[in-house]
Amino acid sequence: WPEPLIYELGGEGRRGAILPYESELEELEALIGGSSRLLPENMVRRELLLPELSEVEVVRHYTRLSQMAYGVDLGPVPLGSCTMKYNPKISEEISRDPRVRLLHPLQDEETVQGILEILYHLEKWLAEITGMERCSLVPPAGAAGELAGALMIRKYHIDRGEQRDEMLVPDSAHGTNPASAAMAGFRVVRIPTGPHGTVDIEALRAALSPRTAGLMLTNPNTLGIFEDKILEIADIVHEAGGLLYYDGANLNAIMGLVRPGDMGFDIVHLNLHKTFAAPHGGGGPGAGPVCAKGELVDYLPRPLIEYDGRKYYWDYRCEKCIGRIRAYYGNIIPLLKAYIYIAMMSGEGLREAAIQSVINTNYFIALMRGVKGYELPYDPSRPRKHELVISAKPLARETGVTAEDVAKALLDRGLHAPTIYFPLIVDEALMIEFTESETREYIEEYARALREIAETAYRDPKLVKKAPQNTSVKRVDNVYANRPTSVTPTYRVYKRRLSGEKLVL
Amino acid sequence: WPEPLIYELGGEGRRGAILPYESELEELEALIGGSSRLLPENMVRRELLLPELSEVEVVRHYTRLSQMAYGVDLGPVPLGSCTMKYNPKISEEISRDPRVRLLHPLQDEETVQGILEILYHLEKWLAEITGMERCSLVPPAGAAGELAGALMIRKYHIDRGEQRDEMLVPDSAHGTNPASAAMAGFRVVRIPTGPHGTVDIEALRAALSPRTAGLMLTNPNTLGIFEDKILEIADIVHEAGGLLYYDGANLNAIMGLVRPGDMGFDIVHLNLHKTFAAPHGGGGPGAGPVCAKGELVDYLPRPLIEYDGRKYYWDYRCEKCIGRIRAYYGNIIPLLKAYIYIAMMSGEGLREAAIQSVINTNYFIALMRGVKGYELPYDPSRPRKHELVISAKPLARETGVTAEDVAKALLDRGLHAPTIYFPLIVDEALMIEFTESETREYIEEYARALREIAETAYRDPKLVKKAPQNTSVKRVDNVYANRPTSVTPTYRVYKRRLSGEKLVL
Amino acid sequence: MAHPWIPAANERDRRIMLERIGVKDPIELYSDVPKKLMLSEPPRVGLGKPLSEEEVRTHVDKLLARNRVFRDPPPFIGGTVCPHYVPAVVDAIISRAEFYTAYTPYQPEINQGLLQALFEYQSLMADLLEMDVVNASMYDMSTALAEAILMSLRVTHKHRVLVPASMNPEHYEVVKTWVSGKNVEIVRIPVERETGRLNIERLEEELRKGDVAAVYVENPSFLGVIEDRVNEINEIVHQSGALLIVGVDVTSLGLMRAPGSYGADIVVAEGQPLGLGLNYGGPYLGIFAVRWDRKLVRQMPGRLVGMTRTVDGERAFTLILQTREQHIRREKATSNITTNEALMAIAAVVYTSLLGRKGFERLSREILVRSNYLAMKLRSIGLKAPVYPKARIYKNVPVAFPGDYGVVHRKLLEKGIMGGLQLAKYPLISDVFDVELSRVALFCATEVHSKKHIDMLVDAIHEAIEG
Amino acid sequence: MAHPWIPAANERDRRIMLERIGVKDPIELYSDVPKKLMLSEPPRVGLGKPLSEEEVRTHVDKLLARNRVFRDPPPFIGGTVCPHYVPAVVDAIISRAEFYTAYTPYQPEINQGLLQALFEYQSLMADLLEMDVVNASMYDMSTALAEAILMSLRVTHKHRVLVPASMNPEHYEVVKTWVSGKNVEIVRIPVERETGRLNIERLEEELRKGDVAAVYVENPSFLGVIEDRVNEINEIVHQSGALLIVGVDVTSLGLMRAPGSYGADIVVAEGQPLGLGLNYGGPYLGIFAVRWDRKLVRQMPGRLVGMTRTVDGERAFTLILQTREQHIRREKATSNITTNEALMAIAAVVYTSLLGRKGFERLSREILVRSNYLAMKLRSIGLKAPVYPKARIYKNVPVAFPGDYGVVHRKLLEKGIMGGLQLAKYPLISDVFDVELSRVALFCATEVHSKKHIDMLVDAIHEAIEG
Repeated sequence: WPEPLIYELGGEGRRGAILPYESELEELEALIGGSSRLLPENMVRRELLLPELSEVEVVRHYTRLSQMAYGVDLGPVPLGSCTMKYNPKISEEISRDPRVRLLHPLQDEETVQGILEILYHLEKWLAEITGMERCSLVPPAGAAGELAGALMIRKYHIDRGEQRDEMLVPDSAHGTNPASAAMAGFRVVRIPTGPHGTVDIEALRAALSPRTAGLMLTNPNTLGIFEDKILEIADIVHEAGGLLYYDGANLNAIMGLVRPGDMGFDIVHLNLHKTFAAPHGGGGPGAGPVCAKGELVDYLPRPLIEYDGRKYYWDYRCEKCIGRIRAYYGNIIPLLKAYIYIAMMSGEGLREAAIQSVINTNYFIALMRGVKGYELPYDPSRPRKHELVISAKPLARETGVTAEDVAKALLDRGLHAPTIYFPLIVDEALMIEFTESETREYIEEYARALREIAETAYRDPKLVKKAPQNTSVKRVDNVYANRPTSVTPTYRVYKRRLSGEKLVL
Repeated sequence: WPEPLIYELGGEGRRGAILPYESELEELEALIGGSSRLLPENMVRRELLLPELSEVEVVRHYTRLSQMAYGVDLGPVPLGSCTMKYNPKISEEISRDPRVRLLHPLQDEETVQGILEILYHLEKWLAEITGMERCSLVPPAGAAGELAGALMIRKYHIDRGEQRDEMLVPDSAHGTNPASAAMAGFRVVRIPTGPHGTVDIEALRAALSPRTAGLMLTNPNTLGIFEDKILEIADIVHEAGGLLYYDGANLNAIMGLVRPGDMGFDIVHLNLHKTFAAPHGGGGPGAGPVCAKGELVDYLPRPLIEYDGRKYYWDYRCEKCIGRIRAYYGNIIPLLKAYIYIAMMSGEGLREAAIQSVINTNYFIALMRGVKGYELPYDPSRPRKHELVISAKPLARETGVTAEDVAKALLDRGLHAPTIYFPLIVDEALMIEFTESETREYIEEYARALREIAETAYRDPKLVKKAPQNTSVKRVDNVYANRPTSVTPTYRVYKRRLSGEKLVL
Repeated sequence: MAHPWIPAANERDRRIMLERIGVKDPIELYSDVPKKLMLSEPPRVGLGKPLSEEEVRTHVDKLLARNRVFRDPPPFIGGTVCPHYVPAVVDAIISRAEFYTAYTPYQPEINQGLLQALFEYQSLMADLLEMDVVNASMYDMSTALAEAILMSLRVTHKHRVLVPASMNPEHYEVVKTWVSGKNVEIVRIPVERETGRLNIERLEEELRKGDVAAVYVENPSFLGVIEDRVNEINEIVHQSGALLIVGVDVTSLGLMRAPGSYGADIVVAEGQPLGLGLNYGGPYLGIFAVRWDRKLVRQMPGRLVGMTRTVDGERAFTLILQTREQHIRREKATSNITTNEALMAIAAVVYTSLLGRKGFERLSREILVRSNYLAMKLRSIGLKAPVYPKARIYKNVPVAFPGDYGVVHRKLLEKGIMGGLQLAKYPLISDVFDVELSRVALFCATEVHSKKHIDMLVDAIHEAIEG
Repeated sequence: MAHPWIPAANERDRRIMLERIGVKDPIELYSDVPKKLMLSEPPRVGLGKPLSEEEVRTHVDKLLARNRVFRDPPPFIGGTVCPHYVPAVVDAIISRAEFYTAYTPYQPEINQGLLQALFEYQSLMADLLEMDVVNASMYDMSTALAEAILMSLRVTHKHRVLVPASMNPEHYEVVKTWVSGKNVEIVRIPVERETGRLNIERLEEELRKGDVAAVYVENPSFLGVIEDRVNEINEIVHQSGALLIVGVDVTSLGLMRAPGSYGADIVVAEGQPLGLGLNYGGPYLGIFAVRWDRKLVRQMPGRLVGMTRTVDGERAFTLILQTREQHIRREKATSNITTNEALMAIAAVVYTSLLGRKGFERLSREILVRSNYLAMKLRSIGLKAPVYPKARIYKNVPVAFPGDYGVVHRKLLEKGIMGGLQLAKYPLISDVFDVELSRVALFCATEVHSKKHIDMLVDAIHEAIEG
């Protein structure tokens, strides 16, 4: 049953909520001598176009919409680079506590010692896991942590009187890396991937110059391959006067086993909504703490959480720091969930999770060996870590069935599609990350499905191209969605078009 | 996607929960000198057949099963006599409070004054709404309240030295009435319904005798008709030495407007999970307080909640009381939800809800007037109250399409079926109760659907008989389900049959 | 008007609807109600005016602040209901709106999920108990037992029921009430003073008197005593033609033999330990099982979900054997129960699935060891724990104090410890101990009582006694 | 091994999987990691050992007991974030597992529900703001504003941005940080000492200097002042060729003109009041809207959901204009944002749907009246409230005290009242008042502050000052 838009529900005069003390309003208005003069005449609103629904109707509408969404609690979401692991229910339960929810960010610190203590320990743990000295918990998402990191690098060089405006980024990197570097004012220099799926060291050497500010890297990289020359890379970059930035998106494969700090990284950001089991929320909120060591600690965004032996407090002192990256202290709820996760896992648990995520990846690779239509680019014999990227290039070449078609065909079998067409360096890429949360049976089913889809493609490619057929809606028309004459970002635009306006973007 | 049974999931060696202090066990075993001698040898279990799943798998399984269930939050459930109104989310939120959830029933009373105060006021309110003096909150469901009421009547007569072993029950009554009376040791005497859909007073008079213990009645009755001769009925029964018992199932139509106590009833039970918006839970838990006035107060099951001006406490004193109807104090969580509901509605709100439920019923009747295939038995011009019963007898006679077929065809349109084949006095009965929670649009849609189903039936009855086609499963085979050779109440029985045993019930 | 929970209570909808109905004022729809019955104003209920959500939050918050929660350590109050671990997943699942806002699944086609969950509940309980048939829930153990006894009367047409004197006195009172409309005598069988087990000689004696519909035994008992002569009991009870009703602590079944293995005809249990929480007494869950026997199943109370198939032959679930129930059989029904504890049954099946085989074994072991550790510690400070010197105990420890336990209890409370159950509450059972009831308390230790908690309790008791 | 969250971490699964992979020890899968990088033991994080659920519950419970919640009365801390009513329905919906455990809906075919909810969020915000395009969320208002300013630089290729001196100092700092990689000057425009409104003469002066990418105005301002010269501002800003960025308090829009009606090119707002709760600072929600203008929309940061159709012509929803985003455009992207605040956007749309037209109007009126009542009461005890004598205020009241407000604040705290925001925290804005900053505090009164709460506050302040 298709669900109407909220605008198509309800009816004039209905209400879904009563405000707390409505019955007092008349009395208060009388006490202040009427409310009409409180608003300047020319600021009075004439029309408000909002739907009118009862509570019952609102609950049903959004409950039904929720049933038309898909998350980890319904089944696996093996999107490469996204680390969609299970979100423990205990974290949801605890983080609903009014003693967190009802705290105002600007309450006196003596009244929030409990949450501050949690944040204090969380910072210590994240520093320990990454091999860094300090972390700022403020960035509300990985990209914000990256921006903070890039700005730290920028300011570090400026403070040293150096003009370094080039940021090196491998061609396999997440799009956020170049985007963040650009937002921080850097020119982005792309470093190619070598034949083994790792950074091409010669190309890296060639790119280095006195203008090099640093290198942004994720390790294991987006191919799921560990940059085995990382120590050499760190040396080269440091020698050239650059800094090393670690994108924490892929930490899940190595947490508890290897530390970015030990590899030579100066700055690290983490995605607590990936690696540390805070839920992704259909897109957010996340939490993207940024950590640093050595001189870079001074550059971390403020405030930092401190303890003076008696009480916990926010330290706003900022001599070299880049300033503030978001108001207040970041996304507290995901931070609390990460605290709970680490407390329940402890060091051994994190290590166990990492190892299982790697076993899951390599088990899948073993099952896919020799399946016609797919290939594992870059050194297929080398173990992958948290994820892998297979290419449907042979399939596309031989049957015309593309990675996108394969993705839609997976949906048809009730399986979530992998990340597709990323990283850009692999043609017809299918980027798959099971995480440690998935069962052996599921990995087997996924491999079987991919094999069967390929078999069907070789037999009858059109059949595959028609997918999905079993999903709640058929394949969505992306061209129509983005065409300047039909692009519809809000109902307001839709209504304006309906009323005859020609709206072209 | 059909969902496997829990037994078909998981795998050997998996676990979905860690108990609180597992790491201590070895130490404790050592301290008590080993645990092997703690259990008598012949009591040691040899085999435990439980599935083994991770937390992730359990969450997904039951989340998916929940999506295959249907409740008021997805859409209306207009089951007659069930009063499936909206369950406010605020009640769910508040009743999750650990200061309720973590209370042991046998904690010292001084440590539970908060919840006792809530229960104290709830009792007062329920007494006021019903026009009774006192209520026992203990019965965990309406039927338990009924049993308590029937036992009270029984004991009352015995204490007076009278031998009264006959309980009068109208033929339109809920099945629980005769069942409860029988459990309390009464012989049930059926009173027929007169031509206006109310108790046949002459038949009632004829049934009364020195053996009459009482009359169990619901008003408005299951036809949705108010027993307008109720005062006369009460007089007659009382004069004959009987008592009047009020089944609260249908209170929704009159709460805040008319009180059973004023009608002459001596005992009342309520269904808080119907009338007072506690959720039905897919079958339970409910709460079925039983209230009484006059001499009957002494017979209420114990304990009662009391206040001595300083503290709240449970009063277990029992001189004439029937004893205890359930361990502890009943189902506290639904009781708390009823408290919240009444506090938020107050007297005016209850009245408003009652009136709207009656408007909804009569609006539907107005829409159904003249629709071919259905008729409104018993005085169609008379207003109905919380519910109505229409008969599909003309349809069945003329097309062969029965009330059950109509019900399944409604499911096919995404509409929940009404209660069917009840009350027994109406052929091809469709018993519909919208409650005040439903919208005008929905009532119109329901009427339209019934009309269209009838139209289809007159055109092509087979089409209707094939329904449902759009539900998650097709029509269920009830004969197979109940056949002695195939009836399967547990997986254990299924496995035993699989292994070759001939299990016949 | 315009209430969030009453969509059509607004001017426009009202007008349209009343016009169609053909009345001006909705009160006309009450014209058949005798005038004198109509209240002139709304009843004075609630708190003086309708509260908004925020107001009711603040109001209830203030009230609940007057409750005192014992969390660290949890209460040591023993008996049928003890504090147990509630996995967060259980609440997450039973908070799914599709489950908790559903009605009894009379329409199987749109409620397969609910039906399957209940079928799985029945099935897992059946495997735990080694019984073939489990119903979809009773209110709690007390009423499940009452129904079991009523059922035994229907099946055997006899009039005496034997129960252990040591049973939960609240359950005993409930049973007495429920059978009070029937011609039946409930006879309490004493327990052995040395072992706390049922006195088998006295049992046989009562059986010899005849007319026994059922014998009820508990294992472990309300007082925590493990009954090991189950084979003997099975034999003598069935020789007499009575039914054997076993009340079991489900948490023990990870290590202890299931009642199905020693001849139980009916099993009842309290489902509260299976992830339901304490809830100040409810909702709980009455587990009710019977042997695979036509007569027993047909006389069983309560709803049953069965596995069947659709007209297309696909697996499906539906309510079965409904002809036993009151909405069809009316006064001939096996029980009046309709609303049951379905949501709690779902909680129990989620809990049991989470633990699984290994977790359930572990649960039993944790409780066995912790309660025996508690007993040992209490003995080490000179108390009689358990009161029955040769008893083997599980979960509960009945303890004899040198003086009035009430005094000790209050001292514990001052230290933030909720101590044992003061058995003085229940004069009925003064005959199961040689010591005065005021000196006896029932303590429990479960998987939520850490060593630290237990040591803390025993130290505090020691201090209270010495001090 | 056998961890609830790691299904295959058990002997059997491990064995099967490792055999197939062809390794004995899973550590072999790390053979490409330089030996010296491998930690010899797990990091020392957490609490000494893995905690069970029950242990972590008890542990966190103890910690949270050290927080102090102000509920009755709620905090009076003013500014961008104030306490507001959170309907229970909002939490019920965003606790739906399908929503909160979903990823960004890149696969529209299986996530129509999530996409439609986000489209509805965009649409309701568009109607509230009278702007045509709203994105699917930014982190919060501070970063939304920073992105708006970065966007204005991209669109205009100019280098100066004018902001009100009275803006939230935390937002100002965030903006400074975010633009620090760009060649841009942020100029603070003073406010009038009589009215608290933007000093238009100074604004014109700065505009005349040229190279202005954007002018940012707030309405009502951080300090609660209603800006009524919006038409003049619209005119002079656009005459200069700069973009007009408006920061708005969404709660005011039930009564106050929408920024789309006075020429805003970009609107930013804090979504926190829309049912999100306080959360000690986050998660919140950055609302971000632009006019229907190709250049603006193409340069807009963040994700957009659009209404479209399936290949069969049915209505459907999907992510649109993704070519602006970093996963496609990389360093040319309009922003680096990927993870946003989708779940908070759903909270906001549920909240706004619940209130609806009438409720939203009511919300604005409640806040307008209550904050003006608070101001009146404060004046009645001799305080300057608001500091700007001719200001018209909404929600926030900047108040000047005769002495150091900090002293008053501590006295309020002793009485269980969380008073106003001590502006002494923010030396930056000492230039917006004539009085010393230490004497000024910002109070708010919203729909959750009852008359009793406000009276209680004012009485307590009175006592603190007098006493």
